[in-house]
This record gives sequence, C-alpha cells and structure tokens, in this order.
Amino acid sequence: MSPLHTRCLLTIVCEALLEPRVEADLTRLGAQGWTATPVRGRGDHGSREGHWENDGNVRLEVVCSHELAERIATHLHERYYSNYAMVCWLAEVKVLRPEKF
Amino acid sequence: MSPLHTRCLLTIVCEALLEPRVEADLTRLGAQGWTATPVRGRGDHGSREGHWENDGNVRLEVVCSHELAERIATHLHERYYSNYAMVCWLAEVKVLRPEKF
Amino acid sequence: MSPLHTRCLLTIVCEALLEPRVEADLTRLGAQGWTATPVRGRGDHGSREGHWENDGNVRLEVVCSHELAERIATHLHERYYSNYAMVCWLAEVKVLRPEKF
Amino acid sequence: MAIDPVVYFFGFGLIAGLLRADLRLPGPVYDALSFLLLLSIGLKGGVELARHGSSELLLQSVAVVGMGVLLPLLAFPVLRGLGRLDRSDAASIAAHYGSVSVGTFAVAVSWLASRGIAHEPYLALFVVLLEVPAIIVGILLARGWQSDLDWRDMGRELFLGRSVLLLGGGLMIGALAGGEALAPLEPVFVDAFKGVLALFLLEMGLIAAARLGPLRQHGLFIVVFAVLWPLFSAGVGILLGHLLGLSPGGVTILATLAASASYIAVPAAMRIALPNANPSLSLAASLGLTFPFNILFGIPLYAEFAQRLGGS
Amino acid sequence: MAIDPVVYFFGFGLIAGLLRADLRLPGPVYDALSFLLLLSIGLKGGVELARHGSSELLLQSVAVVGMGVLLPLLAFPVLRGLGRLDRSDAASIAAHYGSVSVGTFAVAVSWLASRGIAHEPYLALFVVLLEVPAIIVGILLARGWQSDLDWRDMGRELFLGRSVLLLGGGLMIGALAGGEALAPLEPVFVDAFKGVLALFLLEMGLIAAARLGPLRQHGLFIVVFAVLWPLFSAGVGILLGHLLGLSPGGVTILATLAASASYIAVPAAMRIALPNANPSLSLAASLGLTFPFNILFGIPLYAEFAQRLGGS
Amino acid sequence: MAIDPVVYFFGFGLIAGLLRADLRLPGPVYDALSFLLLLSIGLKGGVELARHGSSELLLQSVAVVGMGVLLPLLAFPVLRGLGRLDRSDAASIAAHYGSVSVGTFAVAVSWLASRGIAHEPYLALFVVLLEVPAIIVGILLARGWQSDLDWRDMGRELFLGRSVLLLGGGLMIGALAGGEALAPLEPVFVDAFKGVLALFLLEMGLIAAARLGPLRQHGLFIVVFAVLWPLFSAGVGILLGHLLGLSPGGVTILATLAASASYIAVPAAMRIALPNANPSLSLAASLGLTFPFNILFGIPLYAEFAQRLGGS
Ligand SMILES: Nc1ncnc2c1ncn2[C@@H]1O[C@H](COP(=O)(O)O)[C@@H](O)[C@H]1O
Ligand SMILES: Nc1ncnc2c1ncn2[C@@H]1O[C@H](COP(=O)(O)O)[C@@H](O)[C@H]1O
Ligand SMILES: Nc1ncnc2c1ncn2[C@@H]1O[C@H](COP(=O)(O)O)[C@@H](O)[C@H]1O
Ligand code: NA
Ligand code: NA
Ligand code: NA
Repeated sequence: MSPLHTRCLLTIVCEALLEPRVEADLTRLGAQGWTATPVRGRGDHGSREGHWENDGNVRLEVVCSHELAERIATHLHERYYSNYAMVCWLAEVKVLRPEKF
Repeated sequence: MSPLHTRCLLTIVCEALLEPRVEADLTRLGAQGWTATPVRGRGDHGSREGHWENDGNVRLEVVCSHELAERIATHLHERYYSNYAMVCWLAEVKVLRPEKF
Repeated sequence: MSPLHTRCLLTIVCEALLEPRVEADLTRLGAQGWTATPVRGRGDHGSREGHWENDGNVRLEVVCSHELAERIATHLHERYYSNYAMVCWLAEVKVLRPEKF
Repeated sequence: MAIDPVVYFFGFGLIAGLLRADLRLPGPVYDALSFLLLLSIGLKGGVELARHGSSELLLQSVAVVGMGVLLPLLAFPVLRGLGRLDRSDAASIAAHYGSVSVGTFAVAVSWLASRGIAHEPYLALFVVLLEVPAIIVGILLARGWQSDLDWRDMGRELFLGRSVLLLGGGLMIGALAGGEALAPLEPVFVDAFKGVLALFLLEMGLIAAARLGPLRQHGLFIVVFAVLWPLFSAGVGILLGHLLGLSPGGVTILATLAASASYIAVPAAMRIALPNANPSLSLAASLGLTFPFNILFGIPLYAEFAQRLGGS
Repeated sequence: MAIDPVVYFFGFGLIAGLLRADLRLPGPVYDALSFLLLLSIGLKGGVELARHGSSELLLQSVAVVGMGVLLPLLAFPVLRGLGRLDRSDAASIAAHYGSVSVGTFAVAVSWLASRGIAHEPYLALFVVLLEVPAIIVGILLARGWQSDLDWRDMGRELFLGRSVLLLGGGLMIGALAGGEALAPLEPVFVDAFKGVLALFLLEMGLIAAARLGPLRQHGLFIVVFAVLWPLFSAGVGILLGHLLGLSPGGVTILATLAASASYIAVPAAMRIALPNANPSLSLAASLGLTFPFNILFGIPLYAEFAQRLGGS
Repeated sequence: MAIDPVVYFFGFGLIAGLLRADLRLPGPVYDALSFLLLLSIGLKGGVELARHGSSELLLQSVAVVGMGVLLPLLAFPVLRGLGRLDRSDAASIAAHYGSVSVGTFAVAVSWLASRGIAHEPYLALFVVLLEVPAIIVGILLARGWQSDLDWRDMGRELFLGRSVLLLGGGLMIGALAGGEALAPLEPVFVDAFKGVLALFLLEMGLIAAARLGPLRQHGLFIVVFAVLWPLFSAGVGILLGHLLGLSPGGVTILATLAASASYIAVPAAMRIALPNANPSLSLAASLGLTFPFNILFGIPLYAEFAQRLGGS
C-alpha cells in the first residue's frame, strides 16, 4: 500500500458569476488544479436556486497545501466576502501523490 | 492570516423528492445555510440514476456547530432512515467566520 | 444522541468516460454504495469543461472503512493514473450506522 | 392496419434499454418533452372546451370523477385478497391504477387520429379530473381518516403538482385565448406534438426497460394484475363512456384512461404519503408492464370494443 | 381586441409562481429558449437590415444610442433625489432602465403582428445598440472616470456577452445569408418563434413571481418608480421615434425599448462592476414590476399614443 | 453560388470561440441536438432504404465497409513514417480518419439539397456502416490480435454506442413505418432538420475553436495531414462511388464520408482501447481542422470532381 500524505481540501461556494474571477485568483495564487460543480444554496444572501441566468452558485474544490489553502481563503475573504454570496471551509485530507497537490 | 475556527460539515444524500422536507427540517432545527447539489448514487435502495422524475438524489451540505450537526443527523435518522434512501456523514472543517456557522 | 463511528470518505474525480469502469471496480472491491456528481475541473490534463461528449469529469464519493478506501485508492492509482485524468483523496468522517459502511 | 410509428419509438427504446445501451436523453430534455406534451394536450383541450362546453359536460365530469374514486376501491380488495400485499402496497397500487397516464392518453389520441376516428375533442379535461381522486382514495385506504397526515401539505402536492397544473393551465389558456389567437403557436404546440411524443416514448421505452428487472422479484401475481386489471377497468370505462353517450372514439379514450396507470404524479405522492409502500413494485407494474401493454395491445382492443358497442 | 395569448402564458407562470408551484423548466431548457429567441430576433433583423439598410439608418442608430445614454442620466438624479438611494444602487437601477429587455421587445413585435400593424422590420438592430451604453453610463455614474475598474475586462464582458453576441451574430448571419437562403431554417427560427416566446414567458412569470417578495422590503418609492418611469421613458421613445420618421409600429417598438428594463445583461454586469449595489432591488423592480407592467399594459398604451401621433 | 447559411453558423461559433465568448449551449441541449440529428438522418435514410433497397445495395455496402477497413490501413504507415508518431497515436488517428463525421455528412446533404443536386437517398446507411470498421482496424494496428483487450466489452461499446444505435434505430423505424406513416412526425424530424443543424454547427464552431489551441503544440505534420489526407481519401471515395455507379450527388456524399474524420464515437472508443494515445492530438486534427476544412472547402470541391467525373 502506498503511503498517504496530508493535504488540505479547500471548498469554496460562491455566486456562479464569480467563477472565472475566482479561478483566475486560484491560478495566480498557485493552485495546480480544482474541481467545479454547479450547485444551489441558501445563506445570508437568501436563496440562490440557480433557476436562471445569474442566480446559481458554484462549488470549487481545491486540494493543496495547508499553507496555500489558508492563503487562498484569506484572499477570498478580503476581496469578495463583503459584497458577494460566498462561503468557504477547509478540511484535512490524505493523498497518494504529494508532489501533485 | 485570519484565525481558523473548527466547525462540522454535515453531508446528507437522499432522494431528491425529500429535498423540500429536509430543508424545512434544517431551517427548523437552526441551520443558517446549506448547499444543494443534484447527484446520482447507489446504495441499499438500489441504483438511483436520476434519469427521470423521482429517481435522483440530492446532496445537502451544512456547515454548522458539531452539536447542531449531530442533532440534525439524529433527527434525520429517526424520521427518514427506515423508509427512504438516505445517508449522512459528518466531518471536521475549519472556517474563517465562526459567527456565521 | 446516537453514538458516531469513524469511517473514511474517499473522493474520486476522473474523466466521465471512466465512470462505468470505476464503478465496476468499486463493486468488485466491496463498496456498498457511492454518490456520483457530474463536475468540471482543471488539472495536469488541462481543462475539462464538460461542454461536450467526452469532455467532462465525474466525482465519486464512497464512505467506507479506511482499509477499503486505501485499497480502492491504490487500485485506481495502479490501473488508471498513468493514462487518465484522475485524482482522489481520503478524509475521516463520522457516521451513525457503522454496519452500513 | 399498420402500427402507429410512435409505438416503434417506444419499442426501440425498450430494446435499447434491455441491451443496456446508453441512449438516455439528459434529464432536462426529458423534462422539457413532458412539459411540452402536458401543455399541448391542455391547450388543445381548452380550445375545444370553450367551443363545445355544455351542461352535459358537467354531468360527464362528475361521472368520470366517480369512476376515479370507484376503480381504486375495487382494486384494493383484489390486491389485498388475491395478491396478499400489505395494506400500504395494495393502497399505493390501487392509487396508481385508479389515476391515469398522460403518455398513454397521448398515444390513444394519436392512434385515433391516424385512423381518422373522431372523438370528443375536450377529453383532455378528463385527464385532469382523473389524476387526483384515486390518490386521495389510496391514502385513505392505507391510513384512514384519523391519520396524522398533513392534508394541507398533501393538497398542495396534489393540486399544484406539475401535471395537474400544466394540463389545467393549458386548458385555461386554451379556453381563454381560443383557437384562432393560438394559431401562431401551433408549430410548437400542435405540429410538433407527434414528434415530441415519439421522442418521449423512446425515453419511456428506456425507462420501462429498467423497470422490468425489479418485476422478477415480485412474483407472478403483480404481472398478471398489471395485464388483466387494465382489461377490467377498460371495461368499466367503455360502459361508462357508452352510458354517457360518447362517440366510439370518445369511449376508446375513456377506456384507455381507465386502463392506464399513473407513473409520474402518483408515485411522487405515494412516496410522501405512504412512505412504507414499495415504490419499485408499483412502478414495475405500471411502467414496466401496463404502459407497454396498453400502447401495444390495449388501445386497439378497447377501440374495437368501443366501436362494436357504438355500432350496435 | 383580445389579449395576445403569449401574455396568458406569462400570467399562468406568475400565478403558479405566487402559489409556489414547481413549474420550473430546468435551467438548460430556459437557456436554450432564450438562446433561440435572441438568435431568431437577430436573424430576422439581419435579413431586413440587408434589404432596407440605408444611410438614414445610420442617423437613426446614432440617435438611438444617444437615447441609451440620456435615459440613465435622467433616471439617476431621480433615484438619488426622490428615492434617496445610495450612489451605487441609483446608478445600477439607472443602467437597468436605460438598457433594454429582449423579452419585452419580442412581446411588442408579437403584439403588433397579431394586430397587423406594420413596423420597420430592422428594429432588432436597436435592441443591440441599446444594450450596452446605459451600462457604461451607470458604471461612470457610480465610480467616475478615475476608478480602478478594469475596463478591458469590462469591455469583454459587455460586448462579448451572450445577448449582444447572439443578437449581433444573428444580425450578421441574417444580413450575409439573406432571406431566401435562410428559408429552410424558418421552421426553427421563424415558425417556432411565438411558441418559444410563450414558453419563455411562462418561465419569466415564475421568475417574476419570485422577485415580488423582495419588493416589499424596498418600500413604496421603487414600486412607483418601476411603473411611472417606463411611462416617462416611453414618452421619450415616442418623441424620438416620431422625430426619426418611424412608422407608428416602429414608434411603438422604440417606446417599448425605452420603457423596458434589462434583467439579464445589466444585472450580470452590475454585479461585477458595482458589487455593492443591491441586485435584488434592481431585479425586483425591472423583473417583478416593469416587465409585467410593460407587457400587460404598457405596450397597448404606447401603441395607442404612437398611432395618435402618427395619425395627426 | 452563395454559401450554405448553416456554414455561417459554424463560422459564427468559431469566431465567438476564438474570442473566448461564452456562447455555449448547456450540455443537455447539445446532447439533444445531436440526438435529433442522428435520429432524423436515420429515419429519412430508413424510409428511402425500404423504398429503394435492392440486391445492388448489398454489394455497395460490402464495398463501403471495405473502404472503411482500407483507409486506416493506408493512413497508419503515413502517420508512423512521415509523422513519426508512436504506434498508439498513429493507430488512433488512423481510426479517426477511417471512420466518419455525421455532422459533415449532414452539411453535405444540406449543401446538395440547396443546389438541387440529387443523390441516392439511402446513403445514411453508409454512415452507419463506416462508423465501426475503422475503430477495429485501429485497435488491431495498435495492439495486435493477441492483446488482452476485452473484446466483448469493446463490442458493446462499439455497436451499442449512441451514434450507431440512433442511426441504426432510425433506419429501422423509417424502414418499418414508411414515409406516409411518418408524415405527422415531419415537423420535428424533417422540417426542423436544417435549423437544428445550424444550432449544432454553432456549437461545433465553439468546440472546434477550443481545439485549435492544442494544435499548435503538435507541430506542422499534423496540420498538413489534417488537410491533405481528406483530399486523398475523398479521391478514394470518388473513385469507389464512380465504380459503384452512384449519381454525382451520391459520389459527393461518399467522398465526403471518406474525407470526414470522427470526433464523437472514435475518441470515446480510443480512450478506452488505446488509453496511452493522446486524445487532444487526434481531436485537434479531426475537429479543429478537418471538420472546418471539409464543410468550408472540401464539400464543394468533392462535388466539383464528382460532377466532372459523372459528366464524362
Ligand atoms: N452554513 C452553510 N453550509 C453550507 N453552505 C452554505 C452555508 N451558508 C451558506 N452556504 C452556501 O454559500 C452560499 C452563499 O452564502 P451566503 O453568503 O451566506 O448567502 C449559499 O448560497 C450557500 O450555497
Ligand atoms: N457508502 C456510501 N458512500 C457514499 N454514498 C452512499 C453510500 N451508500 C449510499 N450512498 C448514497 O446514498 C443514497 C441512498 O443510500 P441507500 O439508502 O443505501 O440506498 C444512495 O443512492 C447513494 O447516493
Ligand atoms: N488540486 C486539485 N484539487 C481538486 N481537484 C483537482 C485537483 N487537480 C485535479 N483535480 C481534478 O481532477 C481532474 C483530473 O486531474 P488531472 O489528472 O490532474 O488532469 C481535473 O480535471 C480536476 O477536476
Ligand atoms: Na386508470
Ligand atoms: Na429602457
Ligand atoms: Na473518413
């Protein structure tokens, strides 16, 4: 069995409209990959049901180092939290290929 | 770097039909937000491929206090597990804004 | 409150085309259930935007024992990693029904 | 005479499904097809309703609702007694068969049209009227009056459900606007109807194929029921249609409605109201067997009887 | 004369939405409908543009763009002064009302067609021309020239946005190919137009219903504004149309464009450029009130005035 | 003569894609369009097959399958020798170019129709026949007979794949039902065809644009191959069509099929059977270059040759 390495899974949920911007941020800050899912949701900015054009959310998952995850989270906090529907959370995960994440 | 606070991520996967009911339960029990994704799946109730009307699943994610997460999970267990396709799991996550979750 | 039991959540993200094959592997290796979500993503194999036929990803989540999760991950590593766009990660989760997972 | 080509599409879907081929249209497209079918049927019915509505129709409507109450009441003891099913399953299946299938209705209309057999054009109204009563009867059969069911919630579910609302809304718009004003909408709601029905049936074939598997687990009784009960209820429909003075085409439609079993509105309602009923049992019967049976064999048979009766 | 039946579809959607019924078409289907509407409008406009294009049209275009700049400049002080809205909200709403709603345009065209009132057939060009200027004015009103906004990025957003591109691309293809070559495409882009519009309006009714809730939180001013401002800007449109020598049908269209408020392109642009403006406020007004107002009452009213003016 | 307007839609999509504009239709809508195209082509071919089928057709079919085997066998050494590609990539590209593109076929049919050039109407059959042989040849070229490939699994993949099944099912339904019975389905499957094709090509333009990027990484050889090889294989198709006694229209179609490269069925099959072949290389060639080349320049060219040969 291959050894497992600890990394961080950063999950971001935000207005779908922001996806290109947040992804540009991810690239700029050094994330090597991510996974995106269209989602719906409810929060302080009300119900975002994705029923039409600008009304859905997207969920971005990034597996990376703890350090990078916190850097990204802090950046998102500063840049977007005050004006946009957005949440994020971090979790510890194990991966097989430490060099990849 | 902002300090991180520990919270619980409760993930529920159940028949899509139940979504309005489970969401009403979440609100009633005190969850302040959640994220919903249409999913497919397989489990003890067979394959739920989402190919037509009532045949899909939904995945609800709630970031909240451990205490609330367990309360919700127990409630779901009692109310739905015996009759419906449903699973849930809890995980530890870190967030930036403790007051929000 | 019901007692919680520790299990492992294995998350696999791979080319949608592989879904039937990976699911057959899951069944063969002993997973009793999983949840599948169509997703998009970016990684070493470039951007996979799901815009047409073979160009999307799928995200498979399996809650199971640590031991099984590692067995599956190792199998995927050996069988698919060299030729296909695929990542996976493991996380610790708590569940209510230990016998189910 | 030749088979209606939409039936070939169903057969194609069924075969592809049995071969486990992935021919599935994406969910949203299936949704759009059924949305369009329901609305089209409603609109057409509404236009005709405004044109031909009469006090006679009121009587017919009451009688048809009566049939929707009666049929599940008759099916329940059969399912309990002969089928030895438990209370919830028997009530749930009774509700499925007491209610109607819009897809089957559409095939019957198309079948009559391709043979040039006329029918009262406002019969879409009966589809709406037959959707709900059997569901209520089914719930009462299983849970009785005193149950703790939230009837207000259930009522919303029933009367604001997708198919009731789309059929009903279509009827209303059709009646309000009238055929002439709706003419520019015909390319989408009338001309495309049969093509949309063909695509819908292709999908239904695939879905029905997936329902045949579970059938094997449920034993012979349910197979026999899924084929014989429609014959019986079609008989009830034929008699009632005859008594109400419908044309042979109209009698055929009413018989088809009686014989058809719901596979959309009722399963959803039962899942909520009778959660311990087994949904795969009732769907295997209604969708895996009764639906194909009706569109392949039932409709021509009912038409034959309706015409003999009409001719006498 | 009778109400255009597409309006019934909107009403049906609105009522279903207020009853909280789940009649929603899946997102991808909604997208496809709006895609088809935009492209169809563009194609038709392009064919006519190639046929009737003239130097006069250039003048008209400049004047129409001028109106697109003027209207938000007039709305802004009203929103700031009378409405006591903060800078961003006022600028955002001004941009919404200075830009246009393609859905409203389509209803106006359909309304005129069903009454046999002719209009300059190339007016789809004005829809494209009016989309963007108000957005730029809105951003400048809120952030001024010196702002750190990334205008290159914003420009991409504006000119490569879905509606500008589909309308513009349609215009171009229509003009290049010409009506005759496009004839085999008409079943999808022309004949189906009104049916597609009906389905689109049904959805818009559902969406508008969901926007009426937030309205209550925003007080009376915005309600009054959402109804009175369109009357004023329609007046501006009628005058301009008259000055430009448009036919009564053309004047009606221009008035409708002036009166309509964007609910697709502008909200998206404002969300990025003025993130602290409240999106639910502007959408509640434009989609919850102005859109229904225009298609139910506005268009007939504007047509009435346009014809009186034309007749004098 | 004027360009077929569907080609403008492709061009529009291509330009929008190169400008990185987000004009994408949602995945499910794209799926529905391609579903409809395949089924429509099959249905039409099936009707004609039943009408004109003959023993001669059997011979033609065998010859066409032979061409499907021959072409990848010829392409492989070129790709290995001149292109210096590794075994898997060469075999995969050979399979792509030996198989066919349904979109290209549809454009050729539309092109002929708009010019009033007749062709044997049952040629859709050849599309089905040409899909699979090249894939099998490609796999054998890369892995040989003794490989551990699960051929049963692969067979399912190939013969129960979406395009083979939809074309084949359409052919069957068309042949069984006949043109007259299918008439009520024509608004969806015939009249809408060209509009659906236009929307499909718009999407293909966007997708092709995204494939042009990777092309730059792969060097000149593949660019030259993607343009010159179709000319060669079109020549083979023209000769074969002439030998088989097809009409000039029919020869054009066969040449187009020979020249076209698959970008749907083959990439999926190769991904499974030859996982170490680079999918972006073969797609960049077939979708980014050969597809545009064929619909913009190839088809008129092949038609020209076909007609000269036919006239002599
Ligand atoms: N407690 C939560 N748990 C999970 N997701 C949440 C939670 N709160 C908000 N979200 C998601 O984040 C989006 C934006 O949140 P908000 O900014 O609070 O409106 C919501 O639409 C949800 O999709
Ligand atoms: N072990 C598992 N891991 C992840 N998801 C599961 C698992 N078991 C079940 N599920 C999901 O939960 C749904 C209901 O499960 P069940 O009640 O076991 O049929 C399934 O359709 C899957 O989507
Ligand atoms: N660091 C990452 N975090 C989350 N998802 C990833 C990451 N890297 C890759 N992925 C996902 O895995 C897929 C395949 O990755 P790759 O093999 O690196 O191209 C991508 O398309 C993404 O959806
Ligand atoms: Na019935
Ligand atoms: Na305006
Ligand atoms: Na070829």
